[in-house]
Amino acid sequence: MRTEEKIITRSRNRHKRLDAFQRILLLLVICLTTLLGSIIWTMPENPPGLADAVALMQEHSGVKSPVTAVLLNFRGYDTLLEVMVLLLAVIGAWSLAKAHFPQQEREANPVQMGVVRLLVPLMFLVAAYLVWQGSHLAGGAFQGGAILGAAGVLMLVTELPCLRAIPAHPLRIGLVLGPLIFVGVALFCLFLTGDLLGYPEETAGWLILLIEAGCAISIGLTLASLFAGGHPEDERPKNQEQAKGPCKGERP
Amino acid sequence: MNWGQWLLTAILLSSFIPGIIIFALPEKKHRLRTILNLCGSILKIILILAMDTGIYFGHNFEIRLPIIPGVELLLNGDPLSALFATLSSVLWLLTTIYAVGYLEGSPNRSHFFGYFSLCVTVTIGIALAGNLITFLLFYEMLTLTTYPLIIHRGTKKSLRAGRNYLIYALSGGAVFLFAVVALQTVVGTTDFTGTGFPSTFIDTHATVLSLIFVLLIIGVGVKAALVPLHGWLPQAMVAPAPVSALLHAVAVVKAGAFGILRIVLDVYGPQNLLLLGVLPLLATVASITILYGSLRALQQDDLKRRLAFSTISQVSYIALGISLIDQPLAVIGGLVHLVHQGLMKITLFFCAGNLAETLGIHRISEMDGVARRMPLTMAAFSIGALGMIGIPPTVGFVSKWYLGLGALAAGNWWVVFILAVSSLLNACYFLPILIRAWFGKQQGSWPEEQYLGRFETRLMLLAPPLITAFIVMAAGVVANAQISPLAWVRFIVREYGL
Amino acid sequence: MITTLLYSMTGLILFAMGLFTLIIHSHPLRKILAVNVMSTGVFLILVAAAYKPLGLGKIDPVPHAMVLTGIVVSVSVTALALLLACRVQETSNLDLLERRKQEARPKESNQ
Amino acid sequence: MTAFQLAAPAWMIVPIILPLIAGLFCFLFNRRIFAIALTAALANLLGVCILIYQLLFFGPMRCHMGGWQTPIGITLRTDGPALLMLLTTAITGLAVTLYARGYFSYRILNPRHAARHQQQQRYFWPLWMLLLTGLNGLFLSNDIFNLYVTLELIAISAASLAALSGKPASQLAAFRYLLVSLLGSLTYLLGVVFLYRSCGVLDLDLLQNLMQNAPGIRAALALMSIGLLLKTALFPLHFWLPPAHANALAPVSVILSALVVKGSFYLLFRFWFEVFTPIITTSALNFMGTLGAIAIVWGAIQAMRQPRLKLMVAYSTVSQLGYLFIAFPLTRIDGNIHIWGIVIFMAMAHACAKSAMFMVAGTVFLHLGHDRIKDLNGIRANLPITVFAYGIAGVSLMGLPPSGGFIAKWLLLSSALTSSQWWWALVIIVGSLLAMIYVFRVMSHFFVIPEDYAFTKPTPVSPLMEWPALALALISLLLGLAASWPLYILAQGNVVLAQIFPGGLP
Repeated sequence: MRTEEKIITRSRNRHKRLDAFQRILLLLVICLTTLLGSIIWTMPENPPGLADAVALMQEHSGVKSPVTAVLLNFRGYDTLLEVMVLLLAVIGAWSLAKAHFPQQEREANPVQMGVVRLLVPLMFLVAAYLVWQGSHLAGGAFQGGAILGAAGVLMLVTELPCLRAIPAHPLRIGLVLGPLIFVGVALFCLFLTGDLLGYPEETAGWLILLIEAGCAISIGLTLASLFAGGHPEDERPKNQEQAKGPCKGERP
Repeated sequence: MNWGQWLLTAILLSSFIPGIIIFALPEKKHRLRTILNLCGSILKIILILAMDTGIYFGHNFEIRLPIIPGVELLLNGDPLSALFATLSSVLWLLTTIYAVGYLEGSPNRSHFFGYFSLCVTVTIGIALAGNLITFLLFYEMLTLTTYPLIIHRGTKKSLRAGRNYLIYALSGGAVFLFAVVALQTVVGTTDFTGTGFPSTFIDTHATVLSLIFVLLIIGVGVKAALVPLHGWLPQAMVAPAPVSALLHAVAVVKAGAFGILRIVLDVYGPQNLLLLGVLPLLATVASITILYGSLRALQQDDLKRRLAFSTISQVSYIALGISLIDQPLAVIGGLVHLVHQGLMKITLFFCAGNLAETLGIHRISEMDGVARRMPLTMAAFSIGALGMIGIPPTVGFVSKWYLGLGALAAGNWWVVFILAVSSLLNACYFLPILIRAWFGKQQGSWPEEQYLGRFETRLMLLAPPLITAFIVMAAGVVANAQISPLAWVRFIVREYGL
Repeated sequence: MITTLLYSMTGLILFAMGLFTLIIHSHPLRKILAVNVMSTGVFLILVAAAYKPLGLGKIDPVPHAMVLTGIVVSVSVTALALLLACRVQETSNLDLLERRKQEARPKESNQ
Repeated sequence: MTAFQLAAPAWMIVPIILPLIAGLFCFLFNRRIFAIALTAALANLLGVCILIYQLLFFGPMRCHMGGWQTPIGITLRTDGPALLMLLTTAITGLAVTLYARGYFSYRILNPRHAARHQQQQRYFWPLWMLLLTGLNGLFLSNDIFNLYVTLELIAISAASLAALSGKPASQLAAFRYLLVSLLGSLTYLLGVVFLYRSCGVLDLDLLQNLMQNAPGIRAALALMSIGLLLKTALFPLHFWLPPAHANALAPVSVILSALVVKGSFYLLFRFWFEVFTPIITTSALNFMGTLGAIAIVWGAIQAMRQPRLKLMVAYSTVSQLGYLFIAFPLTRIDGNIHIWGIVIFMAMAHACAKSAMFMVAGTVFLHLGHDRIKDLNGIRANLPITVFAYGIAGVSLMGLPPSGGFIAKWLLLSSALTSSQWWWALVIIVGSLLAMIYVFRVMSHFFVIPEDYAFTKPTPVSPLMEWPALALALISLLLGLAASWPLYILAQGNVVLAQIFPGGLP
């Protein structure tokens, strides 16, 4: 215990100059970088890749954007697990702490409220556009989700009073929505074609869009929840039913 | 599976299943536990006698259980294993009866008897092992099952004894494992064949094989308490008397000695060992152990410690006999001593336990005149002690006679000398005890005299030593009969073609 | 060619800087930032691997997908690590606990 | 409906998708979480059994996700080693699931912190289920980038689980663990980048065909190995392991120690002896072996010195992991013959034995309220089954026959002696002796019942806490007797192994 505390507090009164261990380490790191750098230097100019292979299969993927095709079709399994990683981060965060809100409820600053009222709907719109656009240009669930998350963060920073009352259960449904749709589609495809995530070619585009939409919502909620830094107020299993209705700030 | 394989399985299970049930039994059910124990041990004796008969008439008992290429478990009933198995099972029955009487009213009995049963299962497993891997398996399990028995009292002293026992035994086991793997690598098999591995290996790997032999002997020598690997044995005396009996006569020390026999006779084979020329080494170590054990026994005042050093000395007769492999008479002497030493030593330990339990006597200096108070116990003790010294017509005489004859035939005068000196020392440390007990005058009262009943002590404590003492005499008198340990040992030696 | 190299080397240097900082600094926040710098370095190298100058072929979409995936992981892990660091600071930082106690004391006396 | 024929490769996704869905539901619902998790664990075991059946009758398989062939798609693959690891995970996982139920129920009974413990249980299940997803995905995956994702999945869930107990020490340890995992993952990812730039594919089979001794590939191997070694906690990189494992909740310690470190080790091993085999040098193998040898001795000595039971068990993990690495230098002469056998046996036996031991440590801790080794006297009177389980697990850790650990050590010793590298044999023997000392140091306290010991039972321990430990301990003990079965599974579709067992095994 003692030493651990020391380790944490030591950074405050750290010496400016490097000691012997740090110097050796620095030397080692420099050597490592030089070595790796020289290897990169000598690498062939035209590295082999999968660009041609992907281009060949592009038309069967149901989307026009190659990145989306790779992300959600060719390597959709990766992305499925990725979405789970995001969800895991939320579960981990919720297991650690309760969301931190200021002690007293206070009236939101009118300027902040104004900004929120103005920006948040716009952000939702942009997010939806990004998801829609993902099928043929750069964009997609992650980008859309990031914008949604930013909207959530904005609201959290404004300390909207209603956020405090967001019930846990709907929030959890929202968080799980994307992964569930993803898994559902994957299993649906398994029934249909015998392959997990093996979309039928004609409906592939729509299924991908469905997944992207679901995931964008979940990713947005995930990022906002991570920012909130813990589980919501009524996360105790016993008094689950105290949930209130959705608040105004959530869907302006 | 044929009936022979069923028989082998049943022999092992006849104590394993009672052991497991006893673990599960509540502490208070003494009667059920005793009945289970006795039924198991009687059943085991019957089964083993059946196996002996089968072996005598040439039936082949074998169970093979391949595990991985090169490693298989092999249970095999041959005359030598029959000898050890019979000895252990008979003595186990007596020890169980004794232990029931000895531990009456003490705590943790279900624990004790559970491990007791497992211990004998494992000992029989050692007897029936058909290759070194199986032997190793049971040998290590023996260490684990005897450990709880040694620390049963839970005192600081017994814990220390247990720890030392473990360190010795498991280190020995590790050396043994190393040697077994090495042998498997060099020779390709560790089966007990009766003649050892083909002697062509001697030409190519003489040094390595000698080294492996030394390692193997070190591995089993820890349990056989060869000097300088004997340190754990005197300390283990802190355990209750039935456990000491078990350690010295039934299981642990015997398992070590039996291991030496197996390695010499079956793994290497007499021919190979004579070619390698490593047996004089074993004979030297055995001789040193005999003398050292006797000399140390002389110095002890604690009765059980004196007996422990006596065991160290006596068990090495077995190693000494087998190391004169080219002399069948010496081999007979060594093999038969495996049985005889067990009978005599268990008698002595039972008697020592009786003294401690009834009168609280632990030291020889307190034994003056004790024979008048407990004549039957001391009579049994005297027979055992006289046997140890080698006075006819006890079994001790038979063993020493054959050993001496073998040594003479080989022209090995120094072995004869060792035998003579050791007998003299035996007399030196046993006769004073007898004289004190029978002719001494009681000085003061016994430390904690407890029991005053119809017999001099509880019947369950009294009967086992009397029975074993009777066997010590009887087996010596009828040594030449059709059915006696000696006759069986002759049969073994014939089977090995010596 | 020079573009790829530039990005790769920058990425490598970022990785090395992050590694060095991660090991020598003990403050949790610095460590988390160091890991972030390291991951940025790796992503740079990854993106550089996908780069093809105009007219020399298609840009490889697979590394892009990998980077996207990687960024997501990095974001979520950073969030989790920050939370964990906060918890550690709250529960095992003696100075902070002491200060809290002192802050709490006047309140108690007021009540 | 081709997906549901018995020969269809799509069965491969069962061990991945099932725990994944279970994890989602565990997070979503409030009630019957245990039922969901238990169903998933059972179904997972069943799925693995089906996969083994497939392997035995149809040979190794490939499953192309989404129907996309390599190089653009991701492939899953079953073969002997992967399935045995899956089986170990499934069995241990089922036992942990049961144990965790008993553990949390027991803790919630205590009214003082019931709410906190309920909270812990609430989050344990989804985290554990997703960790299981990650592990199963790792064992099955055949794509280096997908492996990175599964590694991250494992790292995040494992770190969250390690922090679950809420104690400051565990949170600090979990934080360090998370950072180390991240560093490992990033180093691995850098290796993947180098590999992709050199070879341009991500599939392991394709990589194996493209393998050549280029500097880029060597750098990739080095980077990936360092990353995985960090996660596996080989000797100089083991510093994070003991605090993280020892301070976590008991079911979490079981998961971390028995399964999580095995995942990264399995990957490392697969890389060295399947994918990158042509560029592995003898000195590299000896280097790994040396580190393993130091780990064995160092871990065991540390384990002997620990005052607390859980710390002792955690250091024992450091020591036991060393055995896995000693197998490395023994391959040069021996080819692939024993190597998978040794490693898989060691991993299986250690997973079962170590789980049993951590379960015992957890039960003892709950029962007494502490786990100081010198104050453990007399616990046998109240928890006989638990103590028995400890003893049997200890036998396996010491490598005494007939345990699975013994078979592994036997194979190690015989490989060492066959290839005349007897010094490794010495290390193995010394390691077993040291293991004996630390196992029995605790055992002697368990056995002794002091005269004045009070035979009171504070709260009866749930049978769910005692029996899974015993079952796992027995599995690790009897693994040695059934050794031919894992070897038989291992030999399926493995050309080298199939040559040693031409007629099949008994």
